[in-house]
Amino acid sequence: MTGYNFLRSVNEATAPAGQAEVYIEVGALPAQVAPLRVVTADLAARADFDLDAVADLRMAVDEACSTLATLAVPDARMQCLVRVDTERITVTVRIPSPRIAVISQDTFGWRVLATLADKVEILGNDVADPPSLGIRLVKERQVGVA
Amino acid sequence: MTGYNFLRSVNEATAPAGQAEVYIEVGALPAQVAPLRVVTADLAARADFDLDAVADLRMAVDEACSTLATLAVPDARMQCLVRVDTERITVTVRIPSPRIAVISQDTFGWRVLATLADKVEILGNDVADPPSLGIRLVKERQVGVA
Amino acid sequence: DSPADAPGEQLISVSTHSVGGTRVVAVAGEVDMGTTPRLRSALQQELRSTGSMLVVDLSEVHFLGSSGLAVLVETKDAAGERDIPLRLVCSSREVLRPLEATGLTELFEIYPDRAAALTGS
Amino acid sequence: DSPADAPGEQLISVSTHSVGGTRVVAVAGEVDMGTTPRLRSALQQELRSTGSMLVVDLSEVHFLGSSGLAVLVETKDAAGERDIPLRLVCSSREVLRPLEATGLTELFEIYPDRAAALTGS
Ligand SMILES: Nc1ncnc2c1ncn2[C@@H]1O[C@H](COP(=O)(O)OP(=O)(O)O)[C@@H](O)[C@H]1O
Ligand SMILES: Nc1ncnc2c1ncn2[C@@H]1O[C@H](COP(=O)(O)OP(=O)(O)O)[C@@H](O)[C@H]1O
Repeated sequence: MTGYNFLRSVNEATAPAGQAEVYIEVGALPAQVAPLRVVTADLAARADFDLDAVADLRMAVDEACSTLATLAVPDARMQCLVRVDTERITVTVRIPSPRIAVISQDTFGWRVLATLADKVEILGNDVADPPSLGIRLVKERQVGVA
Repeated sequence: MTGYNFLRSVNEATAPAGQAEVYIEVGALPAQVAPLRVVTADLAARADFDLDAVADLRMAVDEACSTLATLAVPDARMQCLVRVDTERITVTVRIPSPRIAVISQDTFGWRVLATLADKVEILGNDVADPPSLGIRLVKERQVGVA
Repeated sequence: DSPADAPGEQLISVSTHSVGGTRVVAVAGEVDMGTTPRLRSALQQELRSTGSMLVVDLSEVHFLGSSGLAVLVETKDAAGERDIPLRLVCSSREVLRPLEATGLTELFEIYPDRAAALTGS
Repeated sequence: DSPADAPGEQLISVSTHSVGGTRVVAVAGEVDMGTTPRLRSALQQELRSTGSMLVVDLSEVHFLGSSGLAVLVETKDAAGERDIPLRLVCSSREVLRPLEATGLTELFEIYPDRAAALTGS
């Protein structure tokens, strides 16, 4: 049904209690990444993250996806793993990528991403085989925030 | 009043004309299948299906997912492919399944599914290896319906 | 709002109270196969404990799947056996469309808001 | 509604009209990297053709990403150079939160509805 999954093996051991994982894959085009932010925001709302945190996460995921989409080779697919834990949501987005692709971090968009997520990490394209480039972001549950 | 109604892709050159595919995978549990209906309904709305068609598709997908979730072995993942064409949306949902699993078609839920989708098909577990059981449903764009 | 017990879960809330002699069950969230058991047990409990009219307010329901429709039909049947009038409150497409698409609209007394359901007007 | 040319696309609609001497640009839908170019060109065109106040009504925007925020900042700068007052209309969390989270709220004159933006009250 799908190409290789370079995020994790599909039939990994069950998610422990208090944890859910959703994997989603779309065309790596700015016009096709919307379902990734929709799913992530929906999962955050279900996990009862507060409304501002849901909005921030939606924007951060859009930023990560849009950034990678502009670096993708034609016909590439974008792979996204959303992991919901009790205390945080972790989103990992990847594209297959030529080794030379570089994510610009001195942009307005990257500053927005770094502001809205509690943690952002670039997953380099010099380790994976086939080469892939990714962004992992973490949004913590805002405990005690109205 | 000047209206620019912009409904076209930025990168349509790289997208297969009039077609998009989204793949999504969740835990095969009744409590975890919601993202599948959310994504499908969102895609239908973006593809400008009318509001009743979107609601029908959301319900049909939920029915297919819920039916399969109750037949899944523990720890199974549910795989879903949503294909958006100009004239229809096709949703294929599968679970890994023991060969003995049978989908009951004499239930209220199956009648609902058959009513809401324009076409429903069972994908048998006697052909795939490893064995899997699935449901494919099609919703046609309701042309000319208000 | 209370936090979800487990992440990735569907959310539903069912609250009940009395208005005059009428029991009102207000449902909010998504009624699918994962959440239907909670709605079923709440409605069964109401039917056991009341002798008067039952109003099920679905105004805040954002999704209604076939399992939820089936519970409404069961509730209608059980209420009918005990001569308890049952009224539904719903105005959103998310609820009206499932009832309509499955031909169940005729089976129920449907009101657009709770005040109308309570007075039967 | 007109059908989408290609499925799976983000939707945006931009319409413009005059109210008195003021140009109003009303945006509806989702402003992300896929749809931002259309918003940018519409706003650039408005700035070229008007000398009076510009109101950008974002009441019907359901998503505003960083590329959309950047266009609003560009528009503010370009309007400033030409001494054209720029006012935004927004009231939803989907628009206010991105402006707030990125510290841009201070940069703009923001009004809760179009009437308030037109009268500046
Ligand atoms: N801006 C970037 N664009 C593309 N790849 C990058 C970028 N920054 C780092 N990487 C890659 O990401 C991986 C992690 O890089 P590293 O420098 O260890 O990050 P950190 O300093 O955050 O630990 C490496 O494979 C590196 O090549
Ligand atoms: N109710 C069911 N439950 C599980 N598998 C089914 C069911 N009905 C059909 N199948 C399987 O689906 C596949 C297609 O079956 P088939 O009888 O050819 O369907 P159709 O009659 O729609 O062509 C076969 O592998 C069959 O074993």
